[in-house]
Amino acid sequence: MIVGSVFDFGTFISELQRTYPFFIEAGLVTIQLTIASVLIGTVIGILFALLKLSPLKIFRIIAGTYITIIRGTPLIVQIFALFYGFSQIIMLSAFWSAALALAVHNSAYIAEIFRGATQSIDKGQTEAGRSLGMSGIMTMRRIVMPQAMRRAVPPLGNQFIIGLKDSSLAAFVAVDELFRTAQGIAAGTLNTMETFIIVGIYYLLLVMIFTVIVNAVEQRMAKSEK
Amino acid sequence: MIVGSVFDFGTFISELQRTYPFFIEAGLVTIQLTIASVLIGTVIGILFALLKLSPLKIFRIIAGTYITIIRGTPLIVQIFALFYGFSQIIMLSAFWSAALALAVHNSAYIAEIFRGATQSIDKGQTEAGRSLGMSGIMTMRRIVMPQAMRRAVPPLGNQFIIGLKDSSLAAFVAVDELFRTAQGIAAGTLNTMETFIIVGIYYLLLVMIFTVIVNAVEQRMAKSEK
Amino acid sequence: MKEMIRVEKLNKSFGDLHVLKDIDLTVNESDVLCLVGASGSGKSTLLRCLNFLEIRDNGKIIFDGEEIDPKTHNLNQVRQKVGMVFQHFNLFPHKTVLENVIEAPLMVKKTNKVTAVKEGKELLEKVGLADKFDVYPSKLSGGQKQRVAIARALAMKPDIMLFDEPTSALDPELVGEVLETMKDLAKEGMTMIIVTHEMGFAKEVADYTVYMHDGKIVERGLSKDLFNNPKEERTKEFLSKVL
Amino acid sequence: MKEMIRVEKLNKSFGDLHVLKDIDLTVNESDVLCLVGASGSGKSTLLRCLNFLEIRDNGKIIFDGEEIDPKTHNLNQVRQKVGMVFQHFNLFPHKTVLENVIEAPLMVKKTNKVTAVKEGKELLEKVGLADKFDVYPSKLSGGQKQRVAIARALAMKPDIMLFDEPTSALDPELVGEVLETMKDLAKEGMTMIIVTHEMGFAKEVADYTVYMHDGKIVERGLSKDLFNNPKEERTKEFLSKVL
Amino acid sequence: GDGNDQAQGENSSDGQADLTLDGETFVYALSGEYRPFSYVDENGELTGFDVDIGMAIAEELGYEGEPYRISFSGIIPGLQDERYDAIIGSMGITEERQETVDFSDPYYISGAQVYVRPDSDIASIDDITEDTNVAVALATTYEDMIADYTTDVSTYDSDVVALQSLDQGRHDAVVTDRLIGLINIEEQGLNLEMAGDLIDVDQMGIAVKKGNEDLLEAINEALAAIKEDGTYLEISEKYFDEDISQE
Ligand SMILES: Nc1ncnc2c1ncn2[C@@H]1O[C@H](COP(=O)(O)OP(=O)(O)OP(=O)(O)O)[C@@H](O)[C@H]1O
Ligand SMILES: Nc1ncnc2c1ncn2[C@@H]1O[C@H](COP(=O)(O)OP(=O)(O)OP(=O)(O)O)[C@@H](O)[C@H]1O
Ligand SMILES: [Mg+2]
Ligand SMILES: [Mg+2]
Repeated sequence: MIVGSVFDFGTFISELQRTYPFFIEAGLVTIQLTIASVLIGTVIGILFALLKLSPLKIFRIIAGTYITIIRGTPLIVQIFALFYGFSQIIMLSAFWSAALALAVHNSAYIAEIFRGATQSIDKGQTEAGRSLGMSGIMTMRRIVMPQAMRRAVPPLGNQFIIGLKDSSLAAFVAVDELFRTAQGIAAGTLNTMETFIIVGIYYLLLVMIFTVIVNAVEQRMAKSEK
Repeated sequence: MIVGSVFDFGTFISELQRTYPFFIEAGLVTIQLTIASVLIGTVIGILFALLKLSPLKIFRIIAGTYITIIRGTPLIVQIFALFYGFSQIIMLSAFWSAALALAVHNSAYIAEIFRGATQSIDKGQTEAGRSLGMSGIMTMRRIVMPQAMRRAVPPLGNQFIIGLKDSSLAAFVAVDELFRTAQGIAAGTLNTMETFIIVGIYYLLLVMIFTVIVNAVEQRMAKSEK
Repeated sequence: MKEMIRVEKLNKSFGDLHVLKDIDLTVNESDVLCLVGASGSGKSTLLRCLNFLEIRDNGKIIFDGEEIDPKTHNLNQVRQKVGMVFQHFNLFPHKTVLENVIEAPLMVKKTNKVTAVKEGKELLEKVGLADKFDVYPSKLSGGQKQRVAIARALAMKPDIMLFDEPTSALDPELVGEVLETMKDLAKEGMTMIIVTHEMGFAKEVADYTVYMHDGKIVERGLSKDLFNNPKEERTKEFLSKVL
Repeated sequence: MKEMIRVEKLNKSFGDLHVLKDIDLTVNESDVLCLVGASGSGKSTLLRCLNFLEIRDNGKIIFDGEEIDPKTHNLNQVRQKVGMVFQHFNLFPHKTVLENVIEAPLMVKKTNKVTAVKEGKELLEKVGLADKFDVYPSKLSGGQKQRVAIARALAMKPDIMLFDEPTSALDPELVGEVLETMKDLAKEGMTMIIVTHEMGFAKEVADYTVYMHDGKIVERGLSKDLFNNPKEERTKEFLSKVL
Repeated sequence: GDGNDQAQGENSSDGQADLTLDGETFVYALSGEYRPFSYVDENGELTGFDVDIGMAIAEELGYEGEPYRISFSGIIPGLQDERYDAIIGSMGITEERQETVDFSDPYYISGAQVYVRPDSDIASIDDITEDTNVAVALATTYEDMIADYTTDVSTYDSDVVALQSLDQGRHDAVVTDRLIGLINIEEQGLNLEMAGDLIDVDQMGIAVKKGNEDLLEAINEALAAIKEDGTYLEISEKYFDEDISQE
């Protein structure tokens, strides 16, 4: 008799019913983790985008190196390295360690989103600002940035969805989010396939919900864009 | 005193020297895994791209569903579900289970690359082919596809780099690639930070090497493009 | 005078937009017919219906005496007999000039390669591009591209050639060479339907000219009559703007 | 007759490309000066050097009697006195028409909001856009956009206005309204330097016209003299092409 | 001697069914992240008590021994999938697990132990309350055990990390295997100590796929044989300076 890892539809249904309270709880952790990491990642990302756009070469080199390193190494390596690294600097819970690691990861991609959005704003906008006597920083803050922010919204929404999926790797540093919960259930019941398919469904649901939200935000912005 | 997870530069250097034979071996596994998964992913991806472009609605729905599911769930879930799922159909080694899971993951993105590339070919090309009496399939095969393939090269190169980083998750299903080797060394020596930074360097190196190769291929194609 | 193509009560809509309205048209062998009319009047759509790039809603298309029904006829075979030249050339950029020309004979007609190459070269020589066989389209001027496109269509030995504004994407100094090529074709007795804004050319080369407006054929006649003595008020108005 | 701006031996290169060569130029208060010349002759670059959007390589720019050195002067203050109008308007798309106009007074001059709004509205009324205060630029026609851009520049109460082909991005039917606005400005005594291809306007409105060729000033004179009796061969040639 | 000959006889050419999946090697799974039971040494070799026991048993069975490193959370599913013959991965024998795998006789005995920092108020398991944050390794028996005391549980992939995190102040206590705790505290110089006695006795068994009685029987015989001929004691003393087959 083969037990456990053959996919069995009956088991799938009964497990779906039995496990949903655990997954709902874990789903909330996943959502919190995603929101925290994308928000913090946005703050760090904007910082590095500004460095990358800075007239000072040394700043550009620093930002470029940071972005290259983060985008050139796997997320799981970053999570493990930072999880053990952060604890040296500041005592954080597993949740916040993972959130920060994910935030760092997101920040490199978000930095590129903002840099791209900023550079996509027509040079004439800067020239118009400067020709009115506005300083470089004022032009950036009042003229270029507000336009760049709007342009960054669609790719940021996409990054949010990516961040949601990436948060599954926090499972490996003891954050009880969706995937870790699935691992625990799978190891306990041996309904491996069923459990991973169930957790996949939860992720898919979350991705779809957030896709709808992201699209709604985009459409609203597109409307308010005069 | 905290031992182990504090970053120590001396340890870092000595570990770098001591562990390189293990990492070189593991790096080869990572490369094999990446190449295998991207190649297989390309084959599956082209198949689904063709389904998505098919005039038959049922094919488009199948392909759309596949792509949505794969792109809407985390890679790690796919790896776990398929690691324990494939074994029901055919017992594959850990390497090939992981390679197939990664291939499936890549395939959804590659399908979108090919679909996008194909749809970016001017409709006039199809009309010219049809107006010469070529059948729809012949036009696709002789006129549209060859052009789409060229256009797909840059995003495919990018997907290769992503696949390289993603292959790190095969560590969790018993493939002795770079990250798993790092995990083993970290657990054995407790030089956690140092080990993960070292493995990060290896990934970064591989990413850079492949980026150079990908760029060279692109430039060569751009040149041969008449 | 053999009838080449006849259209009866042809109608075509895109969604709610009724683009062609009860079109009747006959073209005899060796006729050169120009289609003129304002933008959006349906000229391209009519042309595209004739080689079934668009499928008519209703009405008849009778080709060489046989009514073509898209449901029962193999349209690929019909299209072999109807050459088409597009405004934007639509050359295959990944193939050389010669490869562009021999592609369809090789693939569709299964002509053997030696024959296809020989005939392809002859055609390219005829349109004045003997020195460009192995060049890729991106290296050609617009006028050269369009001449390759004409050679490519001729390579299938069509019974009739359709031209949709073949010169309107060209720089003015390159228009002449393409019109010249078309004139030669006309002289050789090729049956041609040409959508064009080149009224001078229409007047000179076309046996008949058809004026379309808003999806209908307003007036049809010998070119010299239509241009010099338009009967309809609308035609007069149109001609007064474009001449 | 007070001197407003004087340029002495101004040179500017982009890399190896020597774009402005020893330019000497004086513009007095209330002068209207048109800059004409072929594309690439350096007209825009000269204009942009005058408000330091480009920094000259060497030579002097003397503004209101004071030589401006980009190293020691606060260029932001200099630019407040030099209004600029661009070919492509460069309105701020995320701000309403009125917000576009009051942005710089509020932010740069720290004018209080009530005053800025009042003055902004007056300016917009002056350029004929009294009904567009709260509209976003994307809702305006090109001519309206350019008039907003003029009002925006005027809001800083500049001593001199620079126009870089202000009408060449406009549909022909919209050119007139912008030229009219500029004419009004000229009548009010605004000092203006205008790069334009509208020779009729230059002839009519400009006190002086400068013809540039290949980075040099070839000829400068009263507009009526330059247009009617050009002295230099090059100028004649240019005028024969464009008039 | 005796068992060895018999096993070799069985898997040679006399037509009897092979005990192992491929008939040549005895593949046994372990996490490789559970020092000193299984870990990667400085030469990159997988080593540890479990590894050596597995090798000794393989030899008794007359097969080539081959350890298979896989994350502990996926170790039972992998057995189910027949990726290896057995688990020799310091797996405690529990009723829950017995529903999914079959266990051999215990091959060593340890027990759950509470570890705390020296300044802690926790003196034994009874001091653990709802407010106590306890760290354990994922999919271990400790996870369930501690659930009766607190729901504020943090789980790690390995005990080593749990102990490190405790030392760093992330948690209030760690529940782990007593042997593991002691060895890690010493090797890493962690400032931690035991709180109270063994909470329970853990019997570690070798797991085989449910229903694989032939292999189970052979493993039990082999285990008895290596205990008898001193191989077991040698391995035990190599890692622990004592015999860990008894409580
Ligand atoms: N595929 C299509 N879908 C929807 N509408 C179409 C399509 N093709 C053409 N139309 C519409 O049909 C009408 C006639 O178009 P058609 O291209 O035949 O005009 P035309 O006479 O060729 O004009 P032009 O001189 O601009 O080429 C136009 O209103 C056009 O927008
Ligand atoms: N930022 C720049 N970098 C490099 N070259 C430039 C730059 N700006 C202008 N140039 C070059 O300087 C030369 C003069 O340009 P400029 O724009 O001043 O000419 P112009 O007289 O305004 O022409 P147009 O009538 O086309 O606007 C041109 O060759 C142009 O390509
Ligand atoms: Mg048309
Ligand atoms: Mg210019």
